[in-house]
Amino acid sequence: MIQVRWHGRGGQGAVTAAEVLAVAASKDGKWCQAFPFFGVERRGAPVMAFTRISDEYIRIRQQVYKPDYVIVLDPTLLEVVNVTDGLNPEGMAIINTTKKPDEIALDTQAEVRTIDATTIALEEIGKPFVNTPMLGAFCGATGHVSVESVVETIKERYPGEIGEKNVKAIMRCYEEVKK
Amino acid sequence: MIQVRWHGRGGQGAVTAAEVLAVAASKDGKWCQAFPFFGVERRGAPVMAFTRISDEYIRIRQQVYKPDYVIVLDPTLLEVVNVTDGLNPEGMAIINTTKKPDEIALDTQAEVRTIDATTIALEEIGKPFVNTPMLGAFCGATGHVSVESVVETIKERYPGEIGEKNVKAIMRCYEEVKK
Amino acid sequence: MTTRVIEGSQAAAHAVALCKPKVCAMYPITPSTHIPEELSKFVADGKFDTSFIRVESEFAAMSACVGASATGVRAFTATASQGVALMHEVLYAAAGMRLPIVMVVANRALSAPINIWNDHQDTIAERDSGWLQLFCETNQEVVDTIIQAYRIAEDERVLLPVMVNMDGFTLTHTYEKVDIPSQEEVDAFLPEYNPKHAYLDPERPVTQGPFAFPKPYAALRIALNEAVNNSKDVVKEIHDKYAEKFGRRYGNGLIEEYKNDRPISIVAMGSVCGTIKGVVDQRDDVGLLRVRCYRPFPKEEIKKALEGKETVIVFEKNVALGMNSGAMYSEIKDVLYELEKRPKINNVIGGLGGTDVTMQNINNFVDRLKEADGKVELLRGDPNE
Amino acid sequence: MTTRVIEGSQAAAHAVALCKPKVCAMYPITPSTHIPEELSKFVADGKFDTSFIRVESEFAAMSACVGASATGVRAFTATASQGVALMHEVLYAAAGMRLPIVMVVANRALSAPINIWNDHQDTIAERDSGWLQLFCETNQEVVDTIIQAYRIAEDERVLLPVMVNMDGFTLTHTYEKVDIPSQEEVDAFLPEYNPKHAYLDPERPVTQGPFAFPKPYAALRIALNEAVNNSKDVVKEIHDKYAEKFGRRYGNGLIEEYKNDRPISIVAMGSVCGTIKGVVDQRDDVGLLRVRCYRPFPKEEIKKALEGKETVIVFEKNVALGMNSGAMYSEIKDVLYELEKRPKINNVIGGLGGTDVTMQNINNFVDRLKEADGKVELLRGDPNE
Amino acid sequence: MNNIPAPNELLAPGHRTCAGCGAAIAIRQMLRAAGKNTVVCEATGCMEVTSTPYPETSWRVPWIHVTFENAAAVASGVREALNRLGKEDVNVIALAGDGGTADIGFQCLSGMLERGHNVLYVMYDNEAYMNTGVQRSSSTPWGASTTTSPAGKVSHGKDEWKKNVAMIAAAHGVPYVATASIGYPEDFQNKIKKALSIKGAKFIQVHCPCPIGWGFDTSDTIKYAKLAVETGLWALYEVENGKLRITYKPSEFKPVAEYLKGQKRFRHLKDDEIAYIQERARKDYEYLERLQSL
Amino acid sequence: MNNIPAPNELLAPGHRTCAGCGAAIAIRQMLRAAGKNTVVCEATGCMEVTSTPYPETSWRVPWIHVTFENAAAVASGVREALNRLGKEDVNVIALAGDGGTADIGFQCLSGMLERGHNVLYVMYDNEAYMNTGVQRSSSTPWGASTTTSPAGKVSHGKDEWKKNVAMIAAAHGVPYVATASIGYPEDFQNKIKKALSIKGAKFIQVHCPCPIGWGFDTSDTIKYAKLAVETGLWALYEVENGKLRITYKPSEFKPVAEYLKGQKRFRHLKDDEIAYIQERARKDYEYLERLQSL
Amino acid sequence: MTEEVTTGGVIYEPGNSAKTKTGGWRTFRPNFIHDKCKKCGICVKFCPEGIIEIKEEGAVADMDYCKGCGICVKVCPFQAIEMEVEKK
Amino acid sequence: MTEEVTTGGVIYEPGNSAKTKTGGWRTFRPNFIHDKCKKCGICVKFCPEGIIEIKEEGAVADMDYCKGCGICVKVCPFQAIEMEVEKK
Ligand SMILES: Cc1ncc(C[n+]2csc(CCOP(=O)(O)OP(=O)(O)O)c2C)c(N)n1
Ligand SMILES: Cc1ncc(C[n+]2csc(CCOP(=O)(O)OP(=O)(O)O)c2C)c(N)n1
Ligand code: SF4
Ligand code: SF4
Ligand code: SF4
Ligand code: SF4
Repeated sequence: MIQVRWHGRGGQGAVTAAEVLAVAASKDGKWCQAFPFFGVERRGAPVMAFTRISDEYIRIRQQVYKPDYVIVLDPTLLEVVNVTDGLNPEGMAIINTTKKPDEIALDTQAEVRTIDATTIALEEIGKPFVNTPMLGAFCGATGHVSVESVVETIKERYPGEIGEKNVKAIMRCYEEVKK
Repeated sequence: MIQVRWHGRGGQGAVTAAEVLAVAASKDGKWCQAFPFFGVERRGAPVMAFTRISDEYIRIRQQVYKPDYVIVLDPTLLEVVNVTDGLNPEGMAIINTTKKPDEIALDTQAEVRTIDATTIALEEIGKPFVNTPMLGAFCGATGHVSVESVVETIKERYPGEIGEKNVKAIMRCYEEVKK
Repeated sequence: MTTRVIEGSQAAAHAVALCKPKVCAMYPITPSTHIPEELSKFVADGKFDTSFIRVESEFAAMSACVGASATGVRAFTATASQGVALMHEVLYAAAGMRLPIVMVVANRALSAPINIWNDHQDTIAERDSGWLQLFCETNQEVVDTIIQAYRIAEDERVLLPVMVNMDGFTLTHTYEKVDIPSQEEVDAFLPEYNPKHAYLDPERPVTQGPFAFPKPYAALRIALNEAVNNSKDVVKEIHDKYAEKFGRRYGNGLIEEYKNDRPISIVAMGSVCGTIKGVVDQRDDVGLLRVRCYRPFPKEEIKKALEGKETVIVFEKNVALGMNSGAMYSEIKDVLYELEKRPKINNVIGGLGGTDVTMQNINNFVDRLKEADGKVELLRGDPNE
Repeated sequence: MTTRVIEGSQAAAHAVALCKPKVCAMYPITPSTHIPEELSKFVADGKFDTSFIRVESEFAAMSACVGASATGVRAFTATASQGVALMHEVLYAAAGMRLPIVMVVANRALSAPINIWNDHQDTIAERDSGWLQLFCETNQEVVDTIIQAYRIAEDERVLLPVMVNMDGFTLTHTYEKVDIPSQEEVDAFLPEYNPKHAYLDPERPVTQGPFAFPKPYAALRIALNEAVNNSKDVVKEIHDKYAEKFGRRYGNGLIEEYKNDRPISIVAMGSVCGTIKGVVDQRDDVGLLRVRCYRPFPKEEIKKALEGKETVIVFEKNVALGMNSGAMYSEIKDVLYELEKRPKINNVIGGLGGTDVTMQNINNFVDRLKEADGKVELLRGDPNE
Repeated sequence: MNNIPAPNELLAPGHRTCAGCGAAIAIRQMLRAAGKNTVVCEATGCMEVTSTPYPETSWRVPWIHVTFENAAAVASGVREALNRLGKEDVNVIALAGDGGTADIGFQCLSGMLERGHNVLYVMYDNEAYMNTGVQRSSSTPWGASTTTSPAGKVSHGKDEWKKNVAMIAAAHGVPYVATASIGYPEDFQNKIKKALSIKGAKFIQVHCPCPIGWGFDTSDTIKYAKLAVETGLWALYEVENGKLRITYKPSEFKPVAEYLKGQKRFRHLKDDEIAYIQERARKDYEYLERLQSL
Repeated sequence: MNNIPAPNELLAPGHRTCAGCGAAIAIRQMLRAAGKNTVVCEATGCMEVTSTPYPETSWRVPWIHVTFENAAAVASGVREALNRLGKEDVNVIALAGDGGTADIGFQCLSGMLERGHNVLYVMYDNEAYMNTGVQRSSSTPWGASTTTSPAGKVSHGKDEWKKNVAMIAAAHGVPYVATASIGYPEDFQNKIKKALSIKGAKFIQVHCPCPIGWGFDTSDTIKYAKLAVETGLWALYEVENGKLRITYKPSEFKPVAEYLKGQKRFRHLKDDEIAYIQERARKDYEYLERLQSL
Repeated sequence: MTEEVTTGGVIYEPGNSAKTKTGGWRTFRPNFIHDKCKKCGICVKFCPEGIIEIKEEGAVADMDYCKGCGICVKVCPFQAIEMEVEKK
Repeated sequence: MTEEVTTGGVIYEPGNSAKTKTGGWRTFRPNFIHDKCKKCGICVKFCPEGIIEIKEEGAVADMDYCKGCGICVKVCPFQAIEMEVEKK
């Protein structure tokens, strides 16, 4: 079982991303769970969401304390939240930022990858919606979920042009994160 | 312990009579309890109330099924209520009516006494309030409670002229019932 | 002190007035109504100086009591049945906010169908709420318990609301001799309420009733649980102090044993205990354990009182639907579970919706159940049943 | 049948729509709100044909459900916490009137302090009400249980309202795979509601919810008690029928045993059972007894499942204040009281106000308590506690 | 001869109301106007307790009672269910006393009015909680002595003016609101019929004296009903789609003292208090007439 | 420099309202006018949840919360207790959102108004249940899409017109009722001060846009507050002892479309629906002016 | 009073309260003087029990239920009803 | 978060939410251009956080708390505030 933690701000779609990842994993034939950190956060406040993915049926319901992956949608969060808290040293942090991994000294032994998803989103979607692009980054960086399933899920959910634009952003992140 | 059951109609003051009897008994140095039959009766409907009097502390709280005395405030009740139900054969029924005991065939082995309390009340009080006069009848017929205590209680409760009138009615019933 | 032959509701009203609550918020409901009526008379005649709020519902009554108590004054209400039920949400809040409100409940059955007579379903349904619950047997006890209740509630080891339970009609509408203490006596026993933890005052702006995240919530519930547990000793202690001053005791304040040295013990609450005592006086095989303090449940005391019994019969006036028994039956079994030698234990549910419970009934069920174990009976209300 | 990765609330909403209640009266409250929201979407898009009453409170929600059910149609509502509490009075009335309403409760802690997360205090407080209570472990079970609930409720041997309990957030806000049956499948399983006992119709004027004197009141309560008892077999039977048709079972419908052949048994309800199963899979000394049907309490089944255990640990998410334990702890002790050889029994109260219950927590308390007897612990919500 | 007692009545005899009960008259008049194609949802109160002592009922129309405070919410559910069953033509009447309406049931009423269910709410106004023994409700008139607002050494009875439930209901913007009195059965029954002919939420407040609670002889129920109107203390009007119309105005107002004097609940009032009531009654009626002219 | 952040504010910063929250502005403006000699009794809702995450509080005045529906009843108890303690001069403000006022708290409000406690009730009207995620309240405007009245294939959003809570409060006959808007702080604050200077039960309904629930940019909160008034959809008035006075009337009304268009909750509305709103707004304002002339 | 009860306490017999003869509550009884009766029906409207019918001979009350309130006496415009003490 | 709790959850420290710096929520920040500021105080009235003060140099916001809603920018009649992307 792998456990993913999403960091975003209220309104940025971290919960949706966690959910889409679960749906996509399910399309890959896996079992999955996705849930928010159950807060009372308002628009703008830091929020978290989680995805669990496994080949086996997932019974447990506890919260995620030791994520294998951490995905950060908003670079400004790095200053207010300890995003690598509990992160599996064998795991990975994937950060949306213009900076290089070594420019953002994170307190973790895990690998850190960065990607400028905001720019990609602005270019492809026309708006700074980074939650779906970061799904591409996760697929590219980890291979735990196929990008095809993510794309399929996004197309089902946002049919038409808006979906296509998202898919483009996802694919760009998917490719770019590998570099 | 003696148990008294009062029959009247909603609004005729059976509950008050039961209570005054308890207060008077207490003045005689006895223990007492008085309570209504806990109904939802409306004005005009037949109602019941009870008094328990004893030399000992009264613990029990059950209803009265086998009264030693039954007091009926309104003769018209005889047709709609079985007023002697459960009456102790050694006990007594005291009925406010113009009739003689043998004119009102009651289904009981207990003694039956009658008294025209309505006329006495109209003459002494000026209104057909029979509940207090019947207290006098009870004292006169049974001697379980002293008429002095009843009189004292009534005077405390209705100071002034109205109390005096009531006392007169009580005393007349007290005397007359003995005959 | 004066002795009067007085209705239970009137006796309760006198006791309340002696405690001088500054705010009374009440709504009429049978059979508790004579209490606000009597208090209204006191107020109308200038004999009782309180803010009497004639609220639009029991929900509002309890809410206004919470507001008043949170402002630092003594608050009172009385209700019954549907009124208790309508307060449900606020009852939990009042306990969680640790407000020492006192409420008299004239216990009555719950709808449906609607019925105005006595049983204990209304407050049994609130047994988890954090309110202390004291059940009275007589109107004298009602008076004494109301006065004790404020002192218990306001004790700094407690700071919890207290329900004084009196049986609807059987006590509220029954006239009997009651000693009413004097104002001076009560003043000496019950000092003014002077809260430290919670009062609304612009001179010291506090926040009451905040939002709590999981961990502080759990911590507050744990603290509440402890306060309820601790209150047991306080109930006992204040009962003792009261007994010293006023000369009346009800067992040890938590439970009362009446000839409970017999092989069979009936466990019961409220006014029916009087009738049970009548039966106990008649026979020599059965004694009574009266639970006066139902919340907190005096587990150790009950265990001790029932240890070594052959048979225990729990008589109660409620049904825990889905358990096919009364609520206290499970609780007594819980308490006795740890005993090496468990008594046989049976349950009789009676007095539902005001059905009468007679000495005959009690004699009969004792005879039926003295050899039985694990039996549950529901009485239909026939006096000879 | 379609399989979807879906939020628990959405899954519940789908199941409800499949049951075609004609009246839905709902009021928003976290964490149940997504259910009315999802149903509102169905209605706005013409996909669900119901009268959706956007009531002014949960009190009104349950009242409108009572009105609708008494008129002879299927009624639905969903709520949580303070919403359940505000319904309290009407819940008792609905059961007493024998109306087969189905309600989903997204279990949540009760105020004060206010807290929006999961525990079971809200519905535990309604355990005497006459409502059946089914606790779900997964969102799949929620779907299956809602569909079963209407059939149970409407069964002529039952005619009682049913609560389907799902843990707030832990289930309501969690996305996972769920099989949603087709309309045809559900239609075949759940016939239209066609009441004989109670419907308001000028063609056959009946009186519902009358006033009852003591004896008929007692008789009606006794009948109600019997109906609740009888419903146990119906819950089981309908669970079996559903399993036959849809291929999914939850133990025997009343309790589920998971590797419960070990010396220690944890007794618990709701979604935490998933995490407990995780622990059970890791060690070999402990098994799980999950109570699915909490009301009626399946006493015989539980007794059988726990007979011969060395140690029983009752884990629960509520505090019965004044008992210094959870409510189910006493109930399990009640059930085991009759056993010749009683297991040691302990109580862990955890998950209050949404504090997380981790595998670590469970391992720890099993280790702490396996030799203990009569211990009660309250967890503070530390993941390593 | 017919074996059914009072065969034309939808409220059968044998009910346990007090002799001379005004509320019983109100319900009879109401049912006559509504007819048998009607479901009644009633709140707890005198009329409920006295009409359904299980296993007896006085109701010859389908009837339901749940709690004291939820008649309007129950009626909302009944209405919607009937509609779903294709019984849109059945009348649904929610029925409660002044306590069940103006106080404890007020929120359910307000919600029902706001949502606009096709329900007629009838408030029978006997101006106190009678069932529990004459306690003050918000609809009790100023100065009336009740068991919770007793006249006493430092009290002159109720402190607040009678709550204006009909105008509050009208402020909800429902299509039809009216006041009525059992002393004017035609007026009342016309209003019931009109209300039932209009779709949406409707409200009628009918004034019905109570001999027990008000303290007058059982034979004077109608006398006091009429006096309330003739003194201008109780105005008969309707508000249709926001437009107010006084349906009956006495040609000349009698002094309020005529209404007050025979009633025990008012007998403690002093002259200046009666004058206060007189003055307020005059002003309120004038205001009503100004609203009518709007 | 002062170490206390925002020392003149009675609502301290650090509260967790959304960026651009109109209700937070309302409370700040209210507290400025009321001053620190004030106790606030608040209902559950956005403002309560965001301002008191234990062990933190944003309140610098004494504050209490009990349940969602009982702010007015709690305030009644607080008021009476303060009076008994000789603190008659302390202001008591009951505070709730539109849901906590117009729906679930309506009965407690009505009871408090009827009894006439010396309390000011402030309803901050963000026109939906925001705390639970934008569900319809009775104060939601006609046609607005919310999560429980979503626009959809067969739905145009909310079916009922906005409940007129201020006029319903006025029908209770209390000495002071007013409407206000955060876009007009002087008007609002004058009303708060006036209300607090009058003894008895008072009611003020203040309109405060919610960027999240209504769907507009966080910076436009005041723009929409003003547009509501400028289009005549939200009228500013007061009712003092029954006498209504419009306190601010725009010299010319803007078309309602200007108000509706930028908001997500209205974006599904078709032209005829907008025309319906326009017409109704015009009529309602006219009626108000007629009442003013009464 | 029977202890057999219906499910949920539903009462299926509309108007069966007519079993209970409230006439027993009466202490006074109305005497309808048919000579004076104009059959105007006014008393019918105001009787709380709903038990006055206009028959050929004039207004008639079902004395099984009449509680003797006296309203009919007061409302009759033609003094066609008089109150008498119930003679039993 | 501490587990020591006060009796009944009472909070005794008025306004202690100021411990929580909501400035971290911001993605845009208002830039107060003091040259243009007329100290009219309008922004003060409309800031939801209550953190704008008029100082000698002009209006100043406490950026520890500013959530960056942008209301002040829109209400300033003198364009004395501008919105910028938060640079971190
Ligand atoms: C929640 C609740 N509170 C109180 C009661 C008690 N109660 C029943 S009826 C009633 C008075 C009814 O008054 P009203 O509505 O004016 O009707 P009336 O009795 O005058 O006909 C009261 C207080 C109750 N049944 N339920
Ligand atoms: C009895 C009860 N029902 C429902 C809720 C859930 N709830 C809390 S706040 C809220 C919405 C509040 O809406 P409103 O009063 O308009 O204030 P806002 O959140 O918009 O500020 C709801 C539905 C509750 N706390 N208690
Ligand atoms: S949802 Fe609206 S009202 Fe609530 S905090 Fe956010 S902006 Fe304010
Ligand atoms: S009111 Fe008089 S005249 Fe008219 S029908 Fe009745 S008895 Fe006859
Ligand atoms: S006396 Fe009363 S009950 Fe009898 S007929 Fe006349 S009006 Fe009817
Ligand atoms: S609104 Fe503009 S000019 Fe006025 S004080 Fe604020 S920044 Fe300065």
